Amino acid sequence: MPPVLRFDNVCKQYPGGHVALQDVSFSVDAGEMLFVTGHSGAGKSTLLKLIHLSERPNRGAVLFGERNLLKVRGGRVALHRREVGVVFQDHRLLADRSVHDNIALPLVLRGMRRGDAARRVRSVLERLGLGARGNALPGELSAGEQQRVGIARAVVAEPRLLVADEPTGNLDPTLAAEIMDLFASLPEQGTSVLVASHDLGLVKRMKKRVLVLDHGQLADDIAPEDLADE
Amino acid sequence: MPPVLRFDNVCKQYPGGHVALQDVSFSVDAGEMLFVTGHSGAGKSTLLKLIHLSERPNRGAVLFGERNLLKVRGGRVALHRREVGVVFQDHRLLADRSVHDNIALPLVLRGMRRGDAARRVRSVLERLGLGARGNALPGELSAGEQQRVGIARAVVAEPRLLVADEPTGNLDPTLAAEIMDLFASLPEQGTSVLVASHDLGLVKRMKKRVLVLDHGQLADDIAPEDLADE
Amino acid sequence: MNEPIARAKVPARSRPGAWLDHHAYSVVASLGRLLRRPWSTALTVGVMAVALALPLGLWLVLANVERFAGDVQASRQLSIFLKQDTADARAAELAAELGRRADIGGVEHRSPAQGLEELRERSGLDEAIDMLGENPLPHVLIVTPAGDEALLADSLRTLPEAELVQHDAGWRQRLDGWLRFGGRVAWVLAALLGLGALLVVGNTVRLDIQSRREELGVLQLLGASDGFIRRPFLYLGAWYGLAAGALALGLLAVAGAALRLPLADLAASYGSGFALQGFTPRQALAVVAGATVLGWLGAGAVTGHFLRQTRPTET
Amino acid sequence: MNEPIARAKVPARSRPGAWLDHHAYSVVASLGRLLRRPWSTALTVGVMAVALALPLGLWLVLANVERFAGDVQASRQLSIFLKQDTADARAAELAAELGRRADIGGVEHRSPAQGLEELRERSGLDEAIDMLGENPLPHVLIVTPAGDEALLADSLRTLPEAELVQHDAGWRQRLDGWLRFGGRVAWVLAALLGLGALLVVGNTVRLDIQSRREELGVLQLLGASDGFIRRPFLYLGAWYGLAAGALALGLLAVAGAALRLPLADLAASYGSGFALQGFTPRQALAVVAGATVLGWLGAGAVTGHFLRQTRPTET
Ligand SMILES: Nc1ncnc2c1ncn2[C@@H]1O[C@H](COP(=O)(O)OP(=O)(O)OP(=O)(O)O)[C@@H](O)[C@H]1O
Ligand SMILES: Nc1ncnc2c1ncn2[C@@H]1O[C@H](COP(=O)(O)OP(=O)(O)OP(=O)(O)O)[C@@H](O)[C@H]1O
Ligand SMILES: [Mg+2]
Ligand SMILES: [Mg+2]
Repeated sequence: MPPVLRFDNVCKQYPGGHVALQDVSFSVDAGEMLFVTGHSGAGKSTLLKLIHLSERPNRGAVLFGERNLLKVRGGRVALHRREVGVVFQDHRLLADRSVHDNIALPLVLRGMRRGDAARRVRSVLERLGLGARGNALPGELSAGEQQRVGIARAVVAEPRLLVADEPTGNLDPTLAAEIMDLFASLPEQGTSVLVASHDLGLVKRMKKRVLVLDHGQLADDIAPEDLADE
Repeated sequence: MPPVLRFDNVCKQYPGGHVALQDVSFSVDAGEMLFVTGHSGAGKSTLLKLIHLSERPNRGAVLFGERNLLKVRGGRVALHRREVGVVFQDHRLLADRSVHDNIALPLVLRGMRRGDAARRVRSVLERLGLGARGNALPGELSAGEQQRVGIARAVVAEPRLLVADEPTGNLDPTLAAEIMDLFASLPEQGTSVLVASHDLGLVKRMKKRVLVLDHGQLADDIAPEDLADE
Repeated sequence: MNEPIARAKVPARSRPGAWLDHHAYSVVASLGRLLRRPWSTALTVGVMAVALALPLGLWLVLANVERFAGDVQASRQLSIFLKQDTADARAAELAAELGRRADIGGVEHRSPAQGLEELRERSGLDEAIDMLGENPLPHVLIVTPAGDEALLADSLRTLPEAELVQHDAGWRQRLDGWLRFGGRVAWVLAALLGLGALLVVGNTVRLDIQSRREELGVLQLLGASDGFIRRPFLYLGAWYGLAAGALALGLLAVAGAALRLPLADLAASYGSGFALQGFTPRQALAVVAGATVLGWLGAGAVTGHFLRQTRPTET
Repeated sequence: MNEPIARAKVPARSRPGAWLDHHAYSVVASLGRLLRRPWSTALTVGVMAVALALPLGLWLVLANVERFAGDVQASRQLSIFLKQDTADARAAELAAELGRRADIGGVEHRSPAQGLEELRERSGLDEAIDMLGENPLPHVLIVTPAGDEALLADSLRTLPEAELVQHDAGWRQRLDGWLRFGGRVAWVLAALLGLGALLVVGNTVRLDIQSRREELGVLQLLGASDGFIRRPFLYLGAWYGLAAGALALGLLAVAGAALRLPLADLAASYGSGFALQGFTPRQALAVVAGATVLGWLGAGAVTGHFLRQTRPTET
């Protein structure tokens, strides 16, 4: 099976001149789950943004399956984004739609019938411990609850790839562990998972492959079996 | 010396009917640093919001020094807020002003001369490892950098009380520890510090008093010396 | 917490019905958004309605003036001054003869006495005219042409009894001056007002979009197509236009009511039964439909601009 | 990472100079904000300018019409028709006598020949009049009153040579009808346009604030006073108003230029040298100042509304 995702010598320099990624290469197999860690400003979010086309690399190639993301332009950007579920570091919920409608969005965008979508949204809400908050507006939730809504929205449509940027930054350790278990169960459904996180304790506990970024460079690519040695 | 802050049987119920705080009582001495922890949705942010008057309690009293916050209305709300430094869980930076101008805001609001303010802002930026990013816009920073800007803005004017809501949620462990050290140094200058955080590891390491919220109730009030026993 | 999420399979692409669903949803949702903020909606619709009402009102005024001028034009007549020595009986006979001609719509015979009376009124020299010893005026036949005016005038000039066939040239020149002036004023105003209406519609939708920039950005990140993002705004613009068009008609009706009385007075002083005419139901419908389309197009243009702007990845 | 932060002591309250500083800062910052978004600024200013130009233009038109009517009014004259048997020499003598009276501004003597000429022109009955055997018209003295018109008329009626002293009542009635109608139209339009200008200013600033809601909320949370938050918007509104006022004057100047020619033609056909008059420099200044104040007030009202709305803690 070809890799789901491949970075080939990717460089990203922001307009201001700041180099956020330098010669980054790696690949992610179908059904794999892995972490990206690194200090604040190391380039984790930038790496994820290249995958869902919020940013474009200055050099190198990003391949999603057979698809070269450099060549995805215009209307096909939207189609690509529907295949990638994203948990944003700053949640990005629609303030004037209910929790339920926020989570249903990816399904609506894919043209799912309202009834089917509602049933699926309710099941995800239950699973994330938000069953009672479906009709609330995002502004009426605690930060951790908002983060979980963002996670629900990213997973609800069973994307080919899930990229999650610091998905547990606002969650207490128990909830964080539960979310990680949820992510770890996604590969069974055929979803590959890429999680950026600072929470080294959590990362180590999960025993998955870890990419370590340092000032934009890929400093380490640790296999699960080597993790205990670190 | 009277306490800087006192909660007396405070109850907070949101308009939707959700009870976020129930009969919470505690007091904070001048020059004290303490933590508030609890699960996601326990009411930590709500508690902090009552202190800087983003919300009002339904019952009970919040006292800031001699001042009963129930009686602070109209134009005096702004004056009160200038005495409390706040790190918001969602940063709340002004998107169209530079990092430097964001941090200078509390000083400008207090009528400090631009030159004095600029010098002070630069010193804080250095201290938080953002020396090179003063002219960037918040949107050009990583999430952790934004969080540090929020912290800089909260401490720059040496408020009587600093309330920080999950100030290390987007920071790597090394940075988080540095920020905590910074907070721990503030009481020497006469600033009391109240930090809401999920990061139990960090909280334990700091050896400070800890308030534990559970579904809006004050479940525990742990003195530093008892912390090791937990 | 460990049941599987999946139930219904998520389709890769939209099913055909989804497109229609989203249109229906957008119609209702955009209306809901307007009604949830009644004051700001009223403000926006008010601005648009005034901008629409002004050019429309101007158009109505011009249409009425033209109709009025048309009346006057149609009743423009030829005067045949008969030779001084024409007998009263012959004049009446000639009037009857001419009345039977196909190229003549009607003939009015004005005797010298009647002519003097009219002159008295038109010139305002009543008592001066009373001092005239004898009536110096000839018989006049006032002919309403049925066909071409100039041809008829030529043919009438060949009548042996005709001393003179006359058009009222000075009067015509003066009316033409006023109409030219009115037309120029109308164009200047229409240009200003058309510009105003355009600016208002565009600006309103632009600011509306600007205050929802973030929401649109999120939708784009989730993979919403341009059409999906644009749709609610198109309907929003259409609703604005619809409401503004209807309100503009209402404003014009009120303005018309306020003008009816003084205009009737004025018309009466000219001995005319002229009455202000508003829009026909068909025209009113066209106005509302036009305003709706205008709102839709304005929203489309501005949303398109936004969509082009927020594609930073297209470098 | 462990040097102390403190250097200059932070004052508890603003020093007095800070207030002035912030005003100066707001003036510049708000201008900068406008210039950084030139297109949207142009759009907003354009809308406001059109809304201002229309009532101002109307005002100008009315002022000009009034001035024109005033001209006509002032030249309204009394006609003294002398008795048929008055000799030419006596008529001329009487004209000279009257010309010396204090209550008479001027006297024009029109002989029967001249009168016939005029009648010819006014009635358009040229050739019919040529057929008159002899001139039946009397001498006419056309008197321009220097004081009260009615009193003078009474005194002139006592002249032994006067057959008749006459006002042109029908003509006056007709002009009054037009002026009444014009006044009514003007009021209806001014009401519509005033409403429009108000709505545009309010709506523009409202939407501007709405798109910066979040920013204002953050400032409030940091302890900014209402004045501090309102200030940049007040100056923003003032800048909008200033630019819109200037642009409105420009639009009116262009409109005036477009109307100058046809209006001169029209005036010439009445034998008048009447020319359109624009604003005096003082009036132009007042317009711009007024627009600036309007922008300031509109911004103040809307910002005040926002500030009241976002104090959820005031329950
Ligand atoms: N739009 C931008 N313009 C300029 N520089 C940027 C931009 N976005 C990010 N950067 C810079 O690129 C670097 C990497 O940013 P990135 O957001 O990828 O870091 P990160 O690893 O996600 O950090 P964090 O853990 O704090 O979220 C940072 O130094 C940041 O300042
Ligand atoms: N504006 C609001 N309206 C209604 N309910 C609210 C509102 N704000 C918060 N809540 C509810 O009150 C409870 C406490 O919220 P709060 O933000 O204080 O939690 P928290 O302890 O800060 O959680 P987190 O760690 O996730 O930030 C939550 O269940 C939340 O849903
Ligand atoms: Mg990041
Ligand atoms: Mg919170």
